[in-house]
Amino acid sequence: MTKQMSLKDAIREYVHDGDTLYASGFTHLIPFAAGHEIIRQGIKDLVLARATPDLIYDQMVAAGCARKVVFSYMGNPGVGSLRRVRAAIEVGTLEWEEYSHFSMISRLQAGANGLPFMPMKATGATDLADQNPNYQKVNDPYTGEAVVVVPPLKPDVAVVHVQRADAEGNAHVWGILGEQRLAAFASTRVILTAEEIVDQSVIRSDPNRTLIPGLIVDAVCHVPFCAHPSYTQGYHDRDNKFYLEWDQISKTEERVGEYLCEWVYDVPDRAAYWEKLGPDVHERLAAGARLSEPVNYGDY
Amino acid sequence: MTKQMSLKDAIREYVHDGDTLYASGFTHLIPFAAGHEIIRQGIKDLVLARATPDLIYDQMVAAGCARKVVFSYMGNPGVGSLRRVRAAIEVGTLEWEEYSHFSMISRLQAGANGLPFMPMKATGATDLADQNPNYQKVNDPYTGEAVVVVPPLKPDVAVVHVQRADAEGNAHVWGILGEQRLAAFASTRVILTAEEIVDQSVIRSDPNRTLIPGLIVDAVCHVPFCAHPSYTQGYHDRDNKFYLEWDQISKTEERVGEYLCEWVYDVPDRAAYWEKLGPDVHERLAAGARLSEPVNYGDY
Amino acid sequence: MVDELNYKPSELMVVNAARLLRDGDVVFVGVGIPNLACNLAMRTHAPNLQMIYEAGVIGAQPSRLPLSIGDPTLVSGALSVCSMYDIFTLYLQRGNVDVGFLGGAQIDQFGNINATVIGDYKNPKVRLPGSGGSMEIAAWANRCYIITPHQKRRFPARVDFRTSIGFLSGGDARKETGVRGAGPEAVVTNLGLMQPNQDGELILTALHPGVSFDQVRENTGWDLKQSETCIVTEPPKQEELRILREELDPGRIYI
Amino acid sequence: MVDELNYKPSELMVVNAARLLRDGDVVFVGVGIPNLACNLAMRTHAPNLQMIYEAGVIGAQPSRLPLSIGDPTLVSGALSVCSMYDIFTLYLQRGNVDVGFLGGAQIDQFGNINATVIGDYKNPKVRLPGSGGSMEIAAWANRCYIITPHQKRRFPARVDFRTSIGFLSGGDARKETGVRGAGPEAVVTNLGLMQPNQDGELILTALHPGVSFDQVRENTGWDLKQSETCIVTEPPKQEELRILREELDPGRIYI
Repeated sequence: MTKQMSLKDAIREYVHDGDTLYASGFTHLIPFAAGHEIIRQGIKDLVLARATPDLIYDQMVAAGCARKVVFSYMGNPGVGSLRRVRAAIEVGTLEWEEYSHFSMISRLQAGANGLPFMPMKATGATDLADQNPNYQKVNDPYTGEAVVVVPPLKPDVAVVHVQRADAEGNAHVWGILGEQRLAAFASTRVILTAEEIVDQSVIRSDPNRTLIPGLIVDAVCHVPFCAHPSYTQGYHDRDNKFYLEWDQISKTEERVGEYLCEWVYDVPDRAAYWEKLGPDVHERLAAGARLSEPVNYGDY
Repeated sequence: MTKQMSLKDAIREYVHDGDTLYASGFTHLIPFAAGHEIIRQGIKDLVLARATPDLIYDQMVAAGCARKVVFSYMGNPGVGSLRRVRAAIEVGTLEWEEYSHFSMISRLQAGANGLPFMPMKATGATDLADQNPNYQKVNDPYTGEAVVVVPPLKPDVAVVHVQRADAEGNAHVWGILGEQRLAAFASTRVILTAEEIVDQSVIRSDPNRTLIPGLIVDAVCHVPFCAHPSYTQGYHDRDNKFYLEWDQISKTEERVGEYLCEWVYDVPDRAAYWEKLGPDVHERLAAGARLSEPVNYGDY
Repeated sequence: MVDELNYKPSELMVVNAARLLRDGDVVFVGVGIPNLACNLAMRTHAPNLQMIYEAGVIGAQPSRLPLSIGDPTLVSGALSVCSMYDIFTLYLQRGNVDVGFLGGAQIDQFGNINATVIGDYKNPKVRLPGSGGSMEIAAWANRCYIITPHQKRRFPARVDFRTSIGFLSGGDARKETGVRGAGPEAVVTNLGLMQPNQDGELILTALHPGVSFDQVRENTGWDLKQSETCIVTEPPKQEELRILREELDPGRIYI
Repeated sequence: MVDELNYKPSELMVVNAARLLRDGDVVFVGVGIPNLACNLAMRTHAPNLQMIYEAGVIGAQPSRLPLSIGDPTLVSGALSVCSMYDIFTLYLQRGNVDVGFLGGAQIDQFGNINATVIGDYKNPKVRLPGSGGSMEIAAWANRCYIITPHQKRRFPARVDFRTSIGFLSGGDARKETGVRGAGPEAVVTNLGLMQPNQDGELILTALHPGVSFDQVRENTGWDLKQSETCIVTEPPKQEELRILREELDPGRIYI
């Protein structure tokens, strides 16, 4: 049963004002096209959860989509500060809830696995736990020691970008996996964006590569180059140049406003955005070929 | 740094009397050759842990290698009873420690992940927990409810069969994954048996397929057909006929003794065992070809 | 041509189990009879049924009938394969499974199942295989079905050991444990169907054609009640039997 | 030819950090200076060093210097890639990591690090990026190294916020928390090396050539002590500088 639809329709149907959203991807596969569509549709009061808010949430916060961020590392990776989120926190216009990477991902693990909480080994660093009441302790029945736990995170909706999927949402993912799979299983609704929509026979040729099954997916959207300026392993490179440029753009609200007008509001969809980037960028970000050796599943 | 050695040397060096052993594989990839080598070397007093003891532990128990079994389903899959383990339990000559599948695997998950314990959702079935003090409860700090937990399982040694590995122990695994990866990470020592030893470039062509990294592996043994009568996806089929035959053989100690003489003690290694099975069996178990579609990692 | 009046008890059970499945159900399934029931449902009224195997396989397209739950034919051409921990957590514990199938040596008046031991646990008279995944399936699948021949020794008033949960001692006992699933919805036997009443007690809700209530009572270990709305099941249809015999189990391994 | 008397502070830090690494170490590493130190060690005295990236990459063979920790060049040709939960559990929490690298806006007298906030947490004066993985790396790697320029504002007596653990307030305080790793083993700066004494207090254990103890004291926010066995580090060797400049960072991005 096909679940294919446009990204515009998927966002309209599955992302609502006030939702907790997890747009997943650790550096890799960040679904910028979905973020831009959410900005265009003027969705408000979102709780934006991501281990690394990255530029996608910096832009969504600047555009006024967010009520709160939930994160574990608020930086522009390899560059420096995430200026719009940081400014909003410093002036007090944005709520925030903060974790370490591992406790953030443990919350997703608990959410995806259906567990009441996840325990963690002691880290000895208690200042953050003192500020965030979601950190709790239970008594280890085997040793008598106190063990830190975090509660499940179950976002209302996840957006997950993948390399290839069939029309039912069975998806092959490779490269850096981050929290792709956990975000999908933890969330109530799942929007899948895919670089390629392939025949189901391609998926079935390598079932161990299917990290996200169609049965948990609500919408499948064909969105090539969805991840730019992040990247999709094997399809296009990370636009490091833009990550450096954003550090300049994001210094003032004015320049961010101009950026959003030119690259989000005045652009109908990702195809137009990619076209607008132009052939030089396309060429600079081309991925080249480096294929995996096939494996034999056997004909039984 | 190569870790390649013969299976005989690996068992001699890394499996000791009294060890807790986890010979992993859920129906698939069960390392029978390692079990047979342990029997030949007369190793004693082992604690044999496996979700499904399967024929491999039935044979090892019959050969006198075991002091105790730790399991969650003690059957001959698809056939019926696991007669030697069952008989030893019924007459009281074998200790046992029992779990459900999920609590057994949760113990491995805790062991592999370095966690003090793993919580589980309530099952309402308490008779087994009443018999096994490893089931404990903690108080959920978020709801106030009691949550069942199990402690980590950290075997002394794991034997894990894989399809292909390099000489350092970086291994590609596909097909049914069972508890392969958890058993390796949970254990102090890891013996890897591989259907094929390949050049490291094959492993590096598809890093997402590497479920076990060489850095946790102690010995790499090239043992084609290691898993018979279990199977190796893409290399040979499961010998269902033998699983049915074992149901007959295992009815009496005498017939088991004859089997062990002919197929274990009088056979020097797996190559000789496979040879002895003969061309008809080889042909019956041939896998045929059904290759995965490659993926592009990109040349960055 | 298939003779629809001439069917075996196993065929009768498969057909009636298949009819209980709904289109779109996600089913956690083992080999044998439940597997046949799912495949029959998919080929008749439930084309969108999705099967998940305990071994970690989703959307299998087996080209032969597997002997074991971990057969390689389940993997080649499947939609997805994952680890054992993943299948129990991401699918079952998370609440992504609609239907589970259960079996065991004993099923009692309240649908509790014993697959562990006859006699005392520490000094077993007959040691059975144990829980496997049934402890979790019984608790976490939205609903469960049990398919088993109707024999008095299989249906005692109380099981020797509760491997997996039905309705415990009845009433709200199951609900009070906090388990997520709704519990056994039906027991399909060669004589008819038993289903829980409001108190969680299994009562007779359907007889197969030609079977009398007394016949069922004689083969049940408790004082079996009959539903006021007890029906007679529709006999297996020609098309159902044809699919079963010609497509699903031509070698007659399970039927 | 490389002029070994003429090196930059960044090169000095990389070379001295590399020398602390041991052959066979499994290192949890980020991009930038730590990455260069590992690669330099691999090309000199530690050919069997193994690098793990927080992004889930083991045994990377990057063909270019990555800007971010999640660059695609780290993946193509790597030995293994796994999820974020896996890298933090199977590797770090399980105890498979020998060395972690740490950084932050403030490092105090006992090696505690602040990467979270300057000022009050609820009303931040300067909001920093936060922990990322450093809370766990500091606690679970067998030993840790910190590489940072030597400036008074970076080395206060107490940090405003303890993002990750050093030796807390010293003595047995770290041990009593039950964390598995041994804590910071050295802070490598452009002036010298500080290492914890038995009480967990960072003291000066090495000066780089041409640097005086007073110069270091002036750039440290607490009353810095000097080890009785304080040495002068060997200047970067020609071969070390050549590898750094010609092989590892020819574009001079980090050095």
